[in-house]
Amino acid sequence: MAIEVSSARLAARVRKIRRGEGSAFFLLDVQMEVPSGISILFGPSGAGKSTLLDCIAGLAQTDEGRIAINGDVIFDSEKGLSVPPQSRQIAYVFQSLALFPHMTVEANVAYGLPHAREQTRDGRVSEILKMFRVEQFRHRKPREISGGEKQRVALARSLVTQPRVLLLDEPLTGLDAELKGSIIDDLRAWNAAHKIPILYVTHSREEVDALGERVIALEHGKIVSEGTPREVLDAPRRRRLAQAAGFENLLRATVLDLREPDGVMRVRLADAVCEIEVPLGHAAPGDRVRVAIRAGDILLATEPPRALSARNVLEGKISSLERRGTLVVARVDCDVVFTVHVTPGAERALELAVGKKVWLVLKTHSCHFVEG
Amino acid sequence: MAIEVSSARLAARVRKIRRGEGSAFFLLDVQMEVPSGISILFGPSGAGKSTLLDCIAGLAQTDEGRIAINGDVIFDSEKGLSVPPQSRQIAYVFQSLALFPHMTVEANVAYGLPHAREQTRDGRVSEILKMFRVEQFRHRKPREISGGEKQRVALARSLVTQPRVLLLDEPLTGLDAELKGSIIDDLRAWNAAHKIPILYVTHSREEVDALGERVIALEHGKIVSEGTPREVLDAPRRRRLAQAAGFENLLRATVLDLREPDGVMRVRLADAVCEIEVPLGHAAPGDRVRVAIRAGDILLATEPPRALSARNVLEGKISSLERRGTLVVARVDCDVVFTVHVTPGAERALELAVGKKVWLVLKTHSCHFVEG
Amino acid sequence: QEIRVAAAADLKFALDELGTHYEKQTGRKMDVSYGSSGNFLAQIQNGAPFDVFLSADIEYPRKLEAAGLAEPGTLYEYALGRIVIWMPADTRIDLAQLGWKALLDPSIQKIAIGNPEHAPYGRAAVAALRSVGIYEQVRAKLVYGENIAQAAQFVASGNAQAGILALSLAISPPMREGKRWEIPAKMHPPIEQAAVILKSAKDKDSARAFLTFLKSGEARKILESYGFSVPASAQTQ
Amino acid sequence: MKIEALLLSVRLALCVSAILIAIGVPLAYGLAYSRWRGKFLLEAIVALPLVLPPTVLGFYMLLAMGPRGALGKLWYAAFGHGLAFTFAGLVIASVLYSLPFAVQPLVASFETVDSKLLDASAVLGAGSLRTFRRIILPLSVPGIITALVLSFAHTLGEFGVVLMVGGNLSGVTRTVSIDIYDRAQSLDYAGANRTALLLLVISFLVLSAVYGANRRAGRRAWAPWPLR
Amino acid sequence: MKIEALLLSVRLALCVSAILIAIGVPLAYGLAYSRWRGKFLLEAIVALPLVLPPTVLGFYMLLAMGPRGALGKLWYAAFGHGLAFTFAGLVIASVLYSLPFAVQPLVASFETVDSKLLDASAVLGAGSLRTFRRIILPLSVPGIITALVLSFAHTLGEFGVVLMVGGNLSGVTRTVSIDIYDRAQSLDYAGANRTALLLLVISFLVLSAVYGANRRAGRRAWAPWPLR
Ligand SMILES: Nc1ncnc2c1ncn2[C@@H]1O[C@H](COP(=O)(O)OP(=O)(O)OP(=O)(O)O)[C@@H](O)[C@H]1O
Ligand SMILES: Nc1ncnc2c1ncn2[C@@H]1O[C@H](COP(=O)(O)OP(=O)(O)OP(=O)(O)O)[C@@H](O)[C@H]1O
Ligand SMILES: [Mg+2]
Ligand SMILES: [Mg+2]
Repeated sequence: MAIEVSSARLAARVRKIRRGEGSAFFLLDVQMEVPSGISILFGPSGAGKSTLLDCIAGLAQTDEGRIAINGDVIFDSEKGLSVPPQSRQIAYVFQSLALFPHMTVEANVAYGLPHAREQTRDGRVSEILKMFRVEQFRHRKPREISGGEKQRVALARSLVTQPRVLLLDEPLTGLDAELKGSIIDDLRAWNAAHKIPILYVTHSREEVDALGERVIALEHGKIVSEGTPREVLDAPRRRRLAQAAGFENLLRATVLDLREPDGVMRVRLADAVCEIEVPLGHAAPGDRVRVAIRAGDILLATEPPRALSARNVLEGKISSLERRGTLVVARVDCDVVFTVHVTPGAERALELAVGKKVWLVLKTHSCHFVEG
Repeated sequence: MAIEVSSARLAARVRKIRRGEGSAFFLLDVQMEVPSGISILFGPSGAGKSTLLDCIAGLAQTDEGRIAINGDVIFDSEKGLSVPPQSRQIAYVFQSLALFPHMTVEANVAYGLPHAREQTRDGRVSEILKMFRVEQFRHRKPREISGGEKQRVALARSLVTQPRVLLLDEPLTGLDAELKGSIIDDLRAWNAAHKIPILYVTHSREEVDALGERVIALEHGKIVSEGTPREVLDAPRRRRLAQAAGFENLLRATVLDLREPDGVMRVRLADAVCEIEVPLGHAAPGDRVRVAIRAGDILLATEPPRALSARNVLEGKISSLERRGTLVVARVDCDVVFTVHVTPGAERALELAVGKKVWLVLKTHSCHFVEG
Repeated sequence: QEIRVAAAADLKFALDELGTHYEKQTGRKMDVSYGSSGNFLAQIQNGAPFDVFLSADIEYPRKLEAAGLAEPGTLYEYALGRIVIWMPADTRIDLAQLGWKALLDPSIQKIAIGNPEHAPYGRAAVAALRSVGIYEQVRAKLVYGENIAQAAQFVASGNAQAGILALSLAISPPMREGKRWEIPAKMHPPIEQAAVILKSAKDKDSARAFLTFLKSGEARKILESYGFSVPASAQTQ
Repeated sequence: MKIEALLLSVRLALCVSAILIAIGVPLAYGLAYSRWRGKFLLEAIVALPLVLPPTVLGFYMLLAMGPRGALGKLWYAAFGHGLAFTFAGLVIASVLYSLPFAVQPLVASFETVDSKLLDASAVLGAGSLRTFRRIILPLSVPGIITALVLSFAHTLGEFGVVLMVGGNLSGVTRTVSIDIYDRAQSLDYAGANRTALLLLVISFLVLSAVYGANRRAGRRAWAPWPLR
Repeated sequence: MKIEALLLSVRLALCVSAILIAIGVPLAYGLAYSRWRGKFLLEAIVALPLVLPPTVLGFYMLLAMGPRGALGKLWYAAFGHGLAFTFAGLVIASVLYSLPFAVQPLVASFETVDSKLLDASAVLGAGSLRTFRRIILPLSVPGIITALVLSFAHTLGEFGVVLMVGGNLSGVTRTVSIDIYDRAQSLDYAGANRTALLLLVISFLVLSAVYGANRRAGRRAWAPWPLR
């Protein structure tokens, strides 16, 4: 199967086996196209995200496959071609950073600019150090700065070069909310200015929402889903992914009947009596399935709601209320226990309290049918 | 000033200067008491969190101060006493992990148990490896496992010992949501079972909410606030902290008048006409101050709200609506632009749209008066 | 016109004085390299830039002559080596009285000699021991120096209690204080020391001049005063 | 006789390497980790035996081992016989002579161990000794191999010091390098060649076994190795 | 004359150390990073000069450099004069003899550089040469110092090889170690002591300057250093 090679994109087909001790091994088998812009690589720990980036950068040997940037083939196992990492023009921020311990922050950042004229180089280095707010550490060694500061230096070091592809392996972990926000803004601006494919590994839903135009979901070394953040993360097809993406409600259900004209099917939740409508899926009456619903997608009312388009209304009692930062997490017992998020403002307005009778409103299209 | 030394707690007074290149230096000057249970150490990058932990563990030399665990003094600059790190019985998970590269995962974890009988040791190691879901990698070297796996091994390695104090420096960054959740549960259980002081560094509001009983906020090497998560993070007194804690609305305001009987003061926002009531603070009419309001604390109505206790109601127009994962971020222009979070369910129910006229309801006590 | 002389190490003291006289007499300079005669042989065979070779063992110059590396007819036996039994001054053994029997004294645990495999003085020492019939008795006590100077160091440092050394060393300033007993020349084959001018010599005139000087009565007197006897063949010249 | 000399040399080299590691490791540890500001002086002193010609060093050792030397008196008092011309004397002299070859690579290795790992070990309750045994030593294997190889090979080939304090006693102090030297001196070049060749072949086998094992183990055991 | 010999020795040691670093660094780089499975054989060969007694090695060098030796013929063809008994000959012989002391510590250091840093360098566009110059070399300074010190000091003290291929020609090949040796051989102990002491003092000064500078720089320049 040939990969269509278009311009300003990274096309990769990668197969790699990692052998551990004994018989255990890990197989990465991936085929993808990354257009310019930020693509999020999302997946649980050990899914193979770092391995994939290593293969693309040429740091891990790819067993089989083909990798091309803007139509320029940098790896082809059939032709025995493998451009060495230093010639791939791929910038890569490692999970482990790997700052050069013997060089100052400044020298670390200037490292990728050996050919620039001194003035240009100094200017660009200063600029990027300022952008990542580490200019006051420019004469320090990596050992003399904090963890978050190191992270910013590693980012600066990679972004100052003019790469054709940018690989970022969890670049913002360990930064505080404000710094994260400002660096995200800078990354967006950088992206808008450079228009190159950026593969961005993160586990943070927040970062996905703030940065991602596309999400590639990796699991056990395989791509399990690909698309916009909403498509991938809000409508997951696999249980593991549903958990990883933070679907607070993941309910067992039995299919009752399919209503094909309406594009819905009725399911009964767990062994309870409550029934809800969910979008039509590949299932037959009697099948046991799972339904994933985000806690934030559930509307909570203190009176039976009237004149609403929503068909799924469940009556229940609040069994617990817990403040979590900007959120209030309510558990509502409707035979099945639902987790519902409301804002503190709503909590007060609705005078929510444990034991209070409430109604849950679930829009059909917020209920996701999940395999397995 | 003597520190009261009570049992099952860590009492520390620490002063340390870190000199960088040139004249720049960093001063840590902290006095605190950490009871048993999880205390979150919260603060922006470079605040001195890791330095503080290094001093407590004895890895960085403390210039001046006194540190005691359960009344047992382990450091006292006046008496020239400094118990070496290996005798302090303090477990510490570094930000940089520092797994032993030449040992298997199993040997890394068993390292802290040299005196245990072989069987007990193997049992405990296996148990904790299972707890952190890394038992399948037990015979691998740190180089052969993923970033998140390494993190879990580092946690396991520290928790398997029987420390008197546990120091965790951002132990859960880089883990996916599900793993994070399950490890948080394990940490909570561990905490309940061990009842020792745990100092937990994180930037994640989520982790604070899920784990923290107490929060200590550090800024520029000094403790700026201390208390329950709500006290510290929801009512910050400093601008930097407000940003770090994720207050989306941080508004300039001018004090109009103080209404001491009601415990409130009226302020005018920025140069706009709108006026709101905020809790009384150390200010005089005419002072320029800042007011911090969480986006999730603002209630949004599509009709002028009636019969509400809230005194601050501002009329405005929706200028943008953006879906961010489980949230909808609305910007509402009331002369001053407010950021408001609503749930997707509410967005639908209220039929929010750009240009729609809305009313913002701010409870007085959600408005935080911020210094500087 | 400086001549380079390769000389056996045992000539050190004698040659220093010979050199001064030679330089005063002829106005020519000479530069001496001391070393092991075996090494010099190997070096000369490989092109070492020496003009004259003063060997501790006549075998070596003969080899050079046979190989055509020496000027024919210049081989000159300039001295015979003498050996002595030497003991530190503080020894309680009456060496002068006992002579070679002193070596059998029970307080003597080690006897230092040159390595008989390649050092001519060592060979002579073994021959002497054999000729008085005590070789087998003292054999286990023998320690070998790489050359005779090293054997001297063994005794001088007290690690060996007696040594069979070159007379030239035994009367040299550092060892003059010790007790010595001269082993009669008839107890060992002669230690024939010979000089030769090398084919590769740059300044053969100077080399010849030096050889001539070496044959002079003055030179012979100096050699004798440093513990060498001058062979009959030389005396007749 | 050749075999005897060879065996003696191997025995000597083994003893000396073992002792050098035993002395060199703690010494190098002190040099690498001591915070004493003047330790560079000690480092310089350790390297000093190198700058003296071996025979000269041997000569001074001979003096020290003699009845008027400190070492000799001590030894005589303890064992009732002198130290020179004995195997023990050879060992002591060779140890002193080869000390820098063992200590230098060890110090260099110890110093490159990541200090964060030492911190990690300490907070896990390990004292200096345990940290040293379990962390520093295994991570310094390349340096230890270097130290071992240099001291072993150097002792095999060393002859100046050995000649000086050994006295060339066959079976006791006549090592194979002295044997070769003697042959060369007595113009028995063929014999010298044969013995030298034998020594080279055996050394080559030993060294390549060490390096081969080191490589094979290294690839898997020590992380810092580049492995791509 | 003593000064002449001393200067000659220092000149020789400097030349040899410089050449050894120049040859040893690429050689060690190859040994450390080559993926050739048989490289342990090469490593063993590099260590071999060590196991021969210096005078014997010197003897073989003399043969090679002599008018009938391959090296000697080559040299003669190129320069019109022989190689033995010249300063150049000494340098070549000493380089060969001290090669293991330079290469071994270098290999050990190069091997302990964290491979992740090499990866980082590569993705920043640096080729092998730049990575080597900017990352591997500076992080291997302890090993380079070791290599330099060992080769410098060893060349100062070496006399077997030098004696053999140099022939003890004053001003050309009579180094200070040969001078000391000569004096000791002629029982001029006072002279030997004086010269040895002078050599020791000078070496001590040089070595402690190197180590001192190394320490002072090291504390700040190289991260792996333990600094507490
Ligand atoms: N060895 C050092 N020498 C000089 N300055 C240092 C050193 N280590 C840390 N610093 C400085 O001290 C300050 C506090 O560092 P610290 O590592 O304690 O921060 P932190 O709160 O842990 O930050 P982060 O969240 O980024 O890890 C930082 O500004 C840092 O640059
Ligand atoms: N050198 C190696 N040898 C053997 N197995 C390896 C090696 N490196 C990684 N693995 C395994 O391959 C799998 C994928 O690792 P990878 O580092 O790509 O995961 P990841 O998706 O980046 O995870 P994380 O989010 O935890 O960083 C893991 O199960 C890991 O244990
Ligand atoms: Mg990873
Ligand atoms: Mg930190």
